[in-house]
Amino acid sequence: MKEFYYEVNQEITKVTIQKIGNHVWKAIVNERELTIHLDDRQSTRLDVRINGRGYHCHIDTQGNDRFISWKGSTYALRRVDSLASHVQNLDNVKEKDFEPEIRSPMPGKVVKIHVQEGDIVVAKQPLLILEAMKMEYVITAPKDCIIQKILFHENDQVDLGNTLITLTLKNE
Amino acid sequence: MKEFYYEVNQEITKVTIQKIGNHVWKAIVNERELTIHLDDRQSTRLDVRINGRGYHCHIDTQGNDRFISWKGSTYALRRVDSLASHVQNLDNVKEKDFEPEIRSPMPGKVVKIHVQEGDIVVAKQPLLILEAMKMEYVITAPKDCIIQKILFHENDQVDLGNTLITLTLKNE
Amino acid sequence: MFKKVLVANRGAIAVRIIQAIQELGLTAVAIYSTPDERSLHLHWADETYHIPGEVPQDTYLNIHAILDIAKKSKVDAIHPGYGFLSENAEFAEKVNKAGITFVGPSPEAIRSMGLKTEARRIMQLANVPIVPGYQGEDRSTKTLLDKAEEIGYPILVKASAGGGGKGMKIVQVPSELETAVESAKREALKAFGDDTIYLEKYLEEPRHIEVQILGDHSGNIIHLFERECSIQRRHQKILEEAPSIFLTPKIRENICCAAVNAAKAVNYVNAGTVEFIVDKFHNFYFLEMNTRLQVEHSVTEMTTGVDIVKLQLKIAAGESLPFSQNEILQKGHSIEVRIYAEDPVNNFLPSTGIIRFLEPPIGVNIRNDLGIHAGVPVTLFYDPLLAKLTVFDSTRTTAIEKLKWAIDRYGISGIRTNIPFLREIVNHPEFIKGNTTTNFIEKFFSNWNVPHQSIPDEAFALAALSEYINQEKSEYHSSVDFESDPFSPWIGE
Amino acid sequence: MFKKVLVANRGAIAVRIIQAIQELGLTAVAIYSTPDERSLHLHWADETYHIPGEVPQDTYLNIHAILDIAKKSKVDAIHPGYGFLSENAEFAEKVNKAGITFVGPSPEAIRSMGLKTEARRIMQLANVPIVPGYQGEDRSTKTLLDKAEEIGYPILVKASAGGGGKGMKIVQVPSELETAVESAKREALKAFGDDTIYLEKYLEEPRHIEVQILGDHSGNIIHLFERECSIQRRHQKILEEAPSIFLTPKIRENICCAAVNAAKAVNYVNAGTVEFIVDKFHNFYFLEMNTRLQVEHSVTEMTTGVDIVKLQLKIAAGESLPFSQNEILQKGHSIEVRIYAEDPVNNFLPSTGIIRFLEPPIGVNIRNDLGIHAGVPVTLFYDPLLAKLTVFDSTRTTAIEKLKWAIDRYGISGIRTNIPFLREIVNHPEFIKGNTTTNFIEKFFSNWNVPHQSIPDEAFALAALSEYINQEKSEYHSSVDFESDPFSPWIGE
Repeated sequence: MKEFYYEVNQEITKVTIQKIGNHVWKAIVNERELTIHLDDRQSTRLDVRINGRGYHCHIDTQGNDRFISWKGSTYALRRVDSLASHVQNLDNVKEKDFEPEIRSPMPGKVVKIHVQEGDIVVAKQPLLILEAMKMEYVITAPKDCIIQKILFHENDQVDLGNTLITLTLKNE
Repeated sequence: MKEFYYEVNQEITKVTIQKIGNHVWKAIVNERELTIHLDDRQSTRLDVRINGRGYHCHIDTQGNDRFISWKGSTYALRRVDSLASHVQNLDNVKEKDFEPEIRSPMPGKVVKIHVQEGDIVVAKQPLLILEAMKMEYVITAPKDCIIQKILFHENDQVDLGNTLITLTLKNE
Repeated sequence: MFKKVLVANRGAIAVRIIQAIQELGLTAVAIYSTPDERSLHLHWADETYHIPGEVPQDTYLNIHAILDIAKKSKVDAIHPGYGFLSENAEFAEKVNKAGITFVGPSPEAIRSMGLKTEARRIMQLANVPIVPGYQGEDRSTKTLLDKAEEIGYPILVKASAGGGGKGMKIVQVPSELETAVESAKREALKAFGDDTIYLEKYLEEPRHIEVQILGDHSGNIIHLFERECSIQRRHQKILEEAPSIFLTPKIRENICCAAVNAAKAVNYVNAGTVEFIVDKFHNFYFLEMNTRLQVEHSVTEMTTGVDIVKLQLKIAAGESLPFSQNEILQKGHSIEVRIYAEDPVNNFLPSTGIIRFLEPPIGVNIRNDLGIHAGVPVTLFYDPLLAKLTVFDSTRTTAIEKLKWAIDRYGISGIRTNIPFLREIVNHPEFIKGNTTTNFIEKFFSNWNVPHQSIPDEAFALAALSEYINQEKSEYHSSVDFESDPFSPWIGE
Repeated sequence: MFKKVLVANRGAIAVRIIQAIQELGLTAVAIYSTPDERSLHLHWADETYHIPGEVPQDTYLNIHAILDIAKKSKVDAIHPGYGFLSENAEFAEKVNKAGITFVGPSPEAIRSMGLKTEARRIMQLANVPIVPGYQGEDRSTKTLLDKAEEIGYPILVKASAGGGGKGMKIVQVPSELETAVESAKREALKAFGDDTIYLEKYLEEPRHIEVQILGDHSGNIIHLFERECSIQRRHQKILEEAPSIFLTPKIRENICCAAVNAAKAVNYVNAGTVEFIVDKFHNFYFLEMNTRLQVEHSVTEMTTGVDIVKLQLKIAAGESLPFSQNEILQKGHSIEVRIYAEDPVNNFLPSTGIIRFLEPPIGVNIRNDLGIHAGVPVTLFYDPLLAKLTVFDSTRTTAIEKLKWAIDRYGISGIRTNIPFLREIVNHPEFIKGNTTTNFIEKFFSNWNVPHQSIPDEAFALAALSEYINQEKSEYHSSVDFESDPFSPWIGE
């Protein structure tokens, strides 16, 4: 008997799963009991029967993300360690309404930097322009603030999540 | 360096293959050199670059049969141990022009037996009728011969290759 | 409109009907036999019900079990597809009596057209020409021999309830008649639960041309033009096309008009097909009426733009035909080939196994009707039809170009199929010329063998790469009893 | 006819053109950049040539390298697809000079239509109505501010060489003009190698309606009716349909006639598109002419039955159009949606990764144009368009039904796509009513967030099953360093 937890839209769902035979499992989700026969597993594809009925599914694992393709739709779940740890994470996020750094929302190239370290900028003011797949994306100031550090130069490549600029609130 | 042999239409092709790097092999087929980069392998699917060019292939192994799907077409090869062993096999087959038993050419059901043990039958005479996928298939005598043993009854299920009837040549 | 529809079928046609039901926003209910537990139609259906058993008699022909499921799942309608119970008047009647709509014609129309003898009588009254034959009730060997003599050999022995080539035998000489009758009866009993047979003149060098009919409950009957289905192997259709290049505009008009008259003679409602045999002088004879959807409906859909299955559901729900005859145009050219689980290397015997991979050709104006998926077992219990491949283009020549391209890019493994045979047909000069009579296969492929395929070096290299990796793998893991369980989920790759 | 044709493109359009070349029995030659080593177009081509490099300037825009390959591989013709060099007159000229046929119009037609300013002048002479704007050569900030004031805000800044929304910016107030011009120039330079821009009146609540044109070398020019492409996000088309439900038969005739006149004004040869803006009073204005194939050509192919790409090749080879205008009928309704590698959860930013699996919907009258395959990496170097999904049905209502079905069954993983956004669009009541102006997305989706998806219990259970198996597997193999090499071929499963 094992337990797994998944987060979707900040709600946690618990799944209890138990091996009850050769290639047969029993899972309990939302108080519903599902008997799963695993007929075949080929790469991302799982051929199963759930409560007797056949499905050809795909499961793609990327870090803690799970992409489940079932009956044509792909569902994105996020595996979390337990109910408690996740809720704590969410709380952490909620407490912060100002991030002191701007992270790159995508991989791409810095094509233009409009500001310099020390500049005072107003909310929504364009700070820099990123380019990816031939389209430009403008990164703007989240609030009125002061530019502390700019970590890249024009024409630098950045990855998703790289800190681009650090800031402090103007009224701090 | 390894060597593999494949038979297609009774011709043998030798392949020499050598690992020359991390996920890179060099194969020699028909005096042609192919450098293969293996990018990914998922179940039956192989993503490779052959001499630099990408292909999404499938390889299905069933016993000694190899079904290679490459650029949309599926090719059937048969792996053999070596050039010599196979040629010998072929010779064995050629020597026999009368098989003393009739084997089932498919899995199916015996729906009708027209003959009895001891019967003398002429070439092409219907001996029994097999049924599969709602169609009937008539099994006929290969030559003028005498029925020795009938190994199934009407309504029996048979598998591919099961001996159905043993025979002797009439003039033996 | 209905809320919930049960599909009393399996395979590609069940998948196709489920799509139509779901597009209309309705709930699709599937049934399945035990060997079909992993079949593709279950994957797509909204609700599924198991009918334990293997053979059709216990499952997809099991009227009692199907009606039970229909009542339990509270469906409004049942679509029978083709084959199985689609032309079973008793089933249609029982469905209607249970207060459920049968998606098809009335039981009376099914009955009168389903009995080929009765159908011929009705057509004679409606002045639709028929092929000489014998449909008498005295089916003693002596009488059949006498009647066959009267009609003149060769003779065709056909199942009254039949269709799809099952229970159909050609007899060239009197001595073969009795065996042929016996075999036809057995096949007919298995396939349709009825062993009634009849005799018919076998026309030499004929073409099989059929007309798609649609009728609604307001009495409107229209046609969607013809299909030519002459290319058959052992009376099993292999390749169908629309339009027939053999018909002149005038003959096309006449044959379509005769088909509408035939349908009107039985007040036909829903989709049906009037089949004709056309001789080389353009004389056409009524052959039979199929009171159901047909496998080859896709070529009509591609040339007319009409979705026949969605219309079947709408008509069954009481809607009128949304267009009149003159709004229906036949445009371009469409060809369908049937992918069968038959091994052409092994005399077209059935091939079974688990589909290992499936990558049908994807491209412009290429339609795939699939009854299979990677991982699905193909068993011996049902029809060997796995899938259909249909193409469309503006002319027959360009449609053939496209079909060749598509056949050459049909990736499938795990079982043997007739694809190498289909490739040879569409490349045959007589097919390209349009010399497609019903004895096309006998004439041009009687001693046919699968041609030697030229294998690219890359295929050999890939096979060797695969051996290399597998050997390395087994050496690497030699200390672990890694592959002792062939069904172990982690050695699936 | 040619023997060998080079496709100077990548992605779904390269795959589609390769199919057309191969159907005609010709050899298809592909080129590829370094990040595209594993791309799908290589898989299908007959011959492939590598152009080392990543960014378009070094690869798919590298005229010198492409011409070298064309000569080395001895091709008769080059098909440029759309984007990249498809509207580059210099390229067309150099191709022709090398004795190779450019599959497209003359360099002169490309040049005059490609320069939007010149195009507007020609249209004015041909009495085709145009939108007010400024195309002068004095592009100083002061002049542009003055001209913008004359035309009246809002103003559109557009790249002269542009297309596809690249280098296009809306300016609401004078203070935004300079930044917008600068940004448009940068984008234009990147995308087209030319940073010339111009100004245009921005019409509010307009529709984008375009007419497909085909011309041959004998001077025949016909149209294949219109497409409506109003639904755009940041000037990037998302959903296109044919016919436009907004046009009356009379306006359709007028707009198609204007398009033919526009094409005749430049002696247009091969496939092209005349784009119009249509206001709510059915006034239409010439916007630009695209002298190439367009992404959305599939909806025209489905409603007319014409294979535009095969015809492009035939026309380029000197064949005349095989039909006259009155043989072209617009039948039924077709809708295309574009599948982009954009994450709607993350403000539609580009998503990259390796496609892990791909199972596009297969069904009746559903067309997939795919530029991807399981195993193919999606990089940041090129356009985020991965694939197109096109449906056909007899009416707009039933086509929308089918499109909903198909979008709900689009299986893809490995990267994020705009599929959740497409689903919301086709389910939006204003889309269903046909209120599709070019500000549809701004109006109805300005504060849109991906809706919370209801997840079936089965998906959770399958995820848990997968964890269970993986844990068991790693326990089982704990003694072997089984997964130390993430690229080890035998842990691919």
